[in-house]
Amino acid sequence: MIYLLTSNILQISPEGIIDRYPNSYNHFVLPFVIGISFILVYLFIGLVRILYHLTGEDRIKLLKSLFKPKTAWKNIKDIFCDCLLHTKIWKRKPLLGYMHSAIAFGWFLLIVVGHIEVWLFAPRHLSGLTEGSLYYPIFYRFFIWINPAHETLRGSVFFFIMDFLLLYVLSGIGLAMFKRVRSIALGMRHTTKPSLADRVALYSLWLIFPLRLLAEGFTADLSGGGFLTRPLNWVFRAFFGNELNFLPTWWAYSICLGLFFLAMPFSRYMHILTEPLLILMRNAGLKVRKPRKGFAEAEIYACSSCGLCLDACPMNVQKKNLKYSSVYFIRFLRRHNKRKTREIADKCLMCGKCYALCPVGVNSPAIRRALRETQNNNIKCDYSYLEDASSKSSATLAGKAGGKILYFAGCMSHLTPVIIKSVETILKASGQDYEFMDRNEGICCGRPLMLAGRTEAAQKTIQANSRIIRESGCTTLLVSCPICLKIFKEEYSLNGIEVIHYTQLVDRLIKEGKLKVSKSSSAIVYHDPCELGRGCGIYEEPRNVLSSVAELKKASKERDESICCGYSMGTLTLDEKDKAKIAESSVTSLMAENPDEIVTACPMCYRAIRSKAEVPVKDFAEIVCENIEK
Amino acid sequence: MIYEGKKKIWAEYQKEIPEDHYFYVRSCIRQSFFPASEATFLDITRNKLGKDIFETEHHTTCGGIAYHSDTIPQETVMTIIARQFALMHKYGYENYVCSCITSFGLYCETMETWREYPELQQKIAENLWKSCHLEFAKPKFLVHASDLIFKYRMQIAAKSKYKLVNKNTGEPLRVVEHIGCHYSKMFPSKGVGGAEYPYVLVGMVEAWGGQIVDYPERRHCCGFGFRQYFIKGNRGYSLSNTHKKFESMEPFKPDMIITNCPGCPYFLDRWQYVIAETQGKTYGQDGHGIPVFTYEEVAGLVMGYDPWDLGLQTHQVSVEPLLDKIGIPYDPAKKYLGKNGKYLGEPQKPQCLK
Amino acid sequence: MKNNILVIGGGPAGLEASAVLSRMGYNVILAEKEKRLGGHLAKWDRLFPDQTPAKEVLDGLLDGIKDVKCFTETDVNSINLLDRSFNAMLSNGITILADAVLLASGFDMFKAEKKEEYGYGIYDGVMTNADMEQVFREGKTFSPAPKAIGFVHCVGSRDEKAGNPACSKVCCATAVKQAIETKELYPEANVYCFYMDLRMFGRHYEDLYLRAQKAGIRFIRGRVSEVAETSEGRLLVKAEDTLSSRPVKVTLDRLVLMAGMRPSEAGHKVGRQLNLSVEEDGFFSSRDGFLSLQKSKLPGLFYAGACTGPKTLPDTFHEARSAAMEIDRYIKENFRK
Amino acid sequence: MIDFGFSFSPSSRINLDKADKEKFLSLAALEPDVLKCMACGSCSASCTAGAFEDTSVRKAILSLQNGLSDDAVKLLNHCMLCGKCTMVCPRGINTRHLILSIQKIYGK
Repeated sequence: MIYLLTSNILQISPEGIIDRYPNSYNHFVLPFVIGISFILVYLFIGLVRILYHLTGEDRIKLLKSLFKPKTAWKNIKDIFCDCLLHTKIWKRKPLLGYMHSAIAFGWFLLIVVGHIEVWLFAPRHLSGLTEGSLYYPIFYRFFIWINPAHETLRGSVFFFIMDFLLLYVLSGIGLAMFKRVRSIALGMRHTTKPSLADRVALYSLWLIFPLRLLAEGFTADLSGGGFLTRPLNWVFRAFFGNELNFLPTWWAYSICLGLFFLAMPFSRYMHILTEPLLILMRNAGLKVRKPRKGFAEAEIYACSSCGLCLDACPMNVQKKNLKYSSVYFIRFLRRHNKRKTREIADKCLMCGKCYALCPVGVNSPAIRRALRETQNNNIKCDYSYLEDASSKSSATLAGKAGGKILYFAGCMSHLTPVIIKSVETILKASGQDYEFMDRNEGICCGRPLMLAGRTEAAQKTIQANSRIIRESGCTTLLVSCPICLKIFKEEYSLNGIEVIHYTQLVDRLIKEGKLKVSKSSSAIVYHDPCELGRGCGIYEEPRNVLSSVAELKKASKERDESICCGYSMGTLTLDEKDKAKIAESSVTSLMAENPDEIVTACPMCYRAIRSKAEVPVKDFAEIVCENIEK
Repeated sequence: MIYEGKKKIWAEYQKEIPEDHYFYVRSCIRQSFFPASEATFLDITRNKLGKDIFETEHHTTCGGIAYHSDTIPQETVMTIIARQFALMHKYGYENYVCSCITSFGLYCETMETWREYPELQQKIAENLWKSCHLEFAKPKFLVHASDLIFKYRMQIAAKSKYKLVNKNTGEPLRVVEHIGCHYSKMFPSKGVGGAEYPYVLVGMVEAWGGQIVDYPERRHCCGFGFRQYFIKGNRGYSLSNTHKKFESMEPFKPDMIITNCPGCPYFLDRWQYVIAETQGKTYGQDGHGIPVFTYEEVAGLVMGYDPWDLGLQTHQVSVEPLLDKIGIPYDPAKKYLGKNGKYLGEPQKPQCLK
Repeated sequence: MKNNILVIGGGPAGLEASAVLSRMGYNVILAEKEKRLGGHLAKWDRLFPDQTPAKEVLDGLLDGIKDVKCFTETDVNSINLLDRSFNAMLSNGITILADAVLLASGFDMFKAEKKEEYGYGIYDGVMTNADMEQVFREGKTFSPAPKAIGFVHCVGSRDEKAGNPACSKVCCATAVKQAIETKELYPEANVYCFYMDLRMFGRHYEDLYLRAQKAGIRFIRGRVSEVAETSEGRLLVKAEDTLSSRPVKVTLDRLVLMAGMRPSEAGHKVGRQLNLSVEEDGFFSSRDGFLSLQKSKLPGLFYAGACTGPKTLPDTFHEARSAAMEIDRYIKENFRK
Repeated sequence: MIDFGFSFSPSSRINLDKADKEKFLSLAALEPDVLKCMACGSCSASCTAGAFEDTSVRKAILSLQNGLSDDAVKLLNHCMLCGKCTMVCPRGINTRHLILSIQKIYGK
């Protein structure tokens, strides 16, 4: 070591900062350089692949979005909030949010501030690869020697900042280690089982920062250090004397970094690098078209495998169903396991809770649907009869609904006549003029076909219904089934005809004073149907109305965390027993505050919850009807 | 197949058939379909067995074809039948034997109807008197001609020259029996052996040395069905019926078919030709068909009648291979000569059916 | 003095009633025409719905009649009502003066050969439910293993032409049970049940039905119309699949006819001597259909079991026990004042 | 061949001997529910597509058991997968997935 200090190649910089090595190189940087090179090449190839698999239209969309100021700003904001600060996790589970942001944001700042430090104190080393700009800023503390006599306040500030950031990251790592042992403390009942690559990357990641602390501690007397590294240096000195053999710790630090980068593409940590891309693509308005290529690939690699979806998934009320969770779905997709991905895709209820709660925003329901599409879209069927049916309906309705509300009950509402009857009563009581589109026979909205991946077939029913609706001359399409609502809003082009759910209509009628309701003393709880809440974002309107007709209690999980009733049309293979279990857990959540009645606003939820609840279950319209002031 | 089980059933369906003194009525269509059958019946019963079988040229159709084709009402057909019975009574007979199964079924149906509705019988008697001035009467015994041959089967066997046996192997011939639907399906007790396993033809075949073949579609109609055949557009149904029967009997490799109805032998015989010429399928050996006979023809054959005197040349399916099998001599040169020895002319050879 | 009670019929009803009566302290005399006690139960292998071995039930019954005088292979030659008691002469020469008589003459199985079109006694492969039970009981197997087996419900039941328009109540469950057992023995075989209506009314019966369905037994809603023999000696069975509204045919190796319940001939013989009235279906008529089910029009003569119509075994046991109670009440009211 | 102006009428009889058992077993392995149908007809009665065209899960299952797979596929050809039949089935048969599987296994 002394040799190094006294070697004749020492140079003195203006501030007394001296490069300790010729060419600023030491062999220990190799593992890191290999790792970082590998990941950069991998990233480049991956990016090209994803862009290649996008449709031309999507590529242009993406490109344009990058230059649209509004989207660009949103991109920056989202990347900052989601990738670095993890605000989504913060909101739900603060401790878990802190852990993630400590590691991500802390590390990000370490890199940024480290580069700034180099830029300020040794700018030469950022000028090109030959100057070691790939690794120099990472191992800055190794390569420099600072004459203590020349230490400046500016340098000390950086020493402090860097040590503080390191502490920040270390606190995150500490939490992460604790989480491995006791996940529930951080608010997670289930965590994912890590794969081999995950473990390698995970342990490397855990080691990187303690090793950095050690390494920088060893060199703190030469390179300077802050409140962490300098005392550490004194401690080492007290134990080992002057002969500090610090090279092995730098090797270890570099190896861990290298290992981490090498394992990264095969591990969950790929999400760190993919998530920004996902944000760009999502903000550009791209949709999943194929289950494994293009946008979906970005989604798949953006999954952090954090396992928050395990607790979110309503199926997981039974442990045996854990394997159907999104995180495993995506893992199997990454591994191209067709059999398992198909099985999982078919099982899913498509309730969307995993998507709603996903910190990265991986739209796995969309990927599942895309996968189902590959299986089911090409089934040959004959929907030619729909044209006839649609022209017949059009003929009977034509003009009649001019300027009025057109009520579409949908297939399922016909199994719950109480909904239809109550909706009609409300419409009449509030003096609304309306026509009933499917009183006798109707065409399915197409959402169940869509959910089953039969997109083309769905288009046929969409066309047929669109024609009836458009030709009826109505101004508003009223639906009582959230499943219908979702597809009417998303897939139909109805020339400006407003599509509303009856909860929205009732809310509006009350606000406009057209419908007067009185408040009963009954305590009720509202179940958010998946397609209405998470699907269409309608949470407030039903609550506004319900709190004016009864005392509204809370469920233990509600709004976007509401538990699916289990009878969603989304699932293709879930069996009756599993459905019943899910319905039970949904009811348990609803009964948290012991309400007198349960209210929901979906024909299927109504039937499902009714079959399991011990208190009366009412439809939204039904309870409104009961409380109309006469 | 448990033979004893069938015997038990046969024992339950015994029909009283008087030995002698019958009033005989012919079938409308048999004389043209199988011209020698009725003549053979009369020859065997009268001349060979010495029975009293009376026949009058004054009897008419029973009206069955028109009735089953929905062209005349039941009251009309009953009056026609009452006239037939009146003729029997007029000539001093009380046993009535008819050659036709349709007639037999209709007579049974009419008698049952009269029994159930005496006022209807009264009305028919009045009709009869008004239209023909004949006295209403009912036969004491009503039998079908095949019942009589069944009754005389042992006497015929005693006088037989040939047996229904393959002379080369000594094995009994495998015979499919086909009973006309109206023989016992409507009134099982009116048929010998009932409806499920009628014994009337089985008894003859057994008595004459043959072996009966039971095949799955043995109960099935030949396909005549009146309306099904008379209207060309419906004829496919008739053909399909026969086809189904042949497909079902084929694996049993029958040597011949014996029938007791006017329509059945005709359709079983002629449709084999149509099936062969449209489908290229034949059911007998070496591209031949399965020969189809009336019970009188079979009785005639075993008693040593000349095949051409029995009218076998009018069959569509050639009978020569079977005659060879039994060992009945025939003169091919005389096949197309009429009774008077004059050449009748030869039909065109089918393309497929040998 | 112990009162004499004559029980006619040693089937489940007679045995159970005798056991209860003898426990009550009566002197019970039981007459059974067959060589062995147990009636049809003794000829059965396993019972629906849970496949309890019939032998277990029978042994339980026989355990209860240790103090009963049993005469097997014994007919009631004559019986008449004296002043208050019945005088019965048995075929073994014994004369009995009984204060009460329990008629538990049960049922005869419908003679399947009467349904000529099914070919029982004509075709080798056609058998009845009782034959099938015997096969099971003796542990015999069909060889070669059948490829297809059919069960015909309602043979001689719900059939006016066969003289019985009524339902025999137990055949559906028996058919489904035997179908399951057959499928278990010959898993490769196609098993068909031809039914008109499935009357799975009892507890656990529906489970039995579902079990059969899951085992792959095919239920065809239609009555078999005719059976014929193919050239290989198999059975060609025809029916209508009424759910498809189309005729159906299938070749089977075995056809099991679910022969229904007919009134017992031996029971009728006793009934005629006492002038007991029978209803249109041929079974004895109770004094009324609700409160006096076990009573006949004669004081002192009681009914139990299938002599008053088709019954399941549990029904029969209920009747036997309630008949014993009725008899006890009758004796106490009339003989012990 | 001679044209007589008439020909065979097709038989309407179902021949169970000719039903494709293997294929049905493979369906039953995938969809054990197919064996549970008790032909109550609720599915057909509530069918949305059935209001317009002959559509019936009950009849389709029966047709498959009878070896008439073309009929079965035809009977499901107009299905919109709306799920009403699943909702009303008393035996809890997952009719929607069953329909998809039948269409995949037996469809052309």
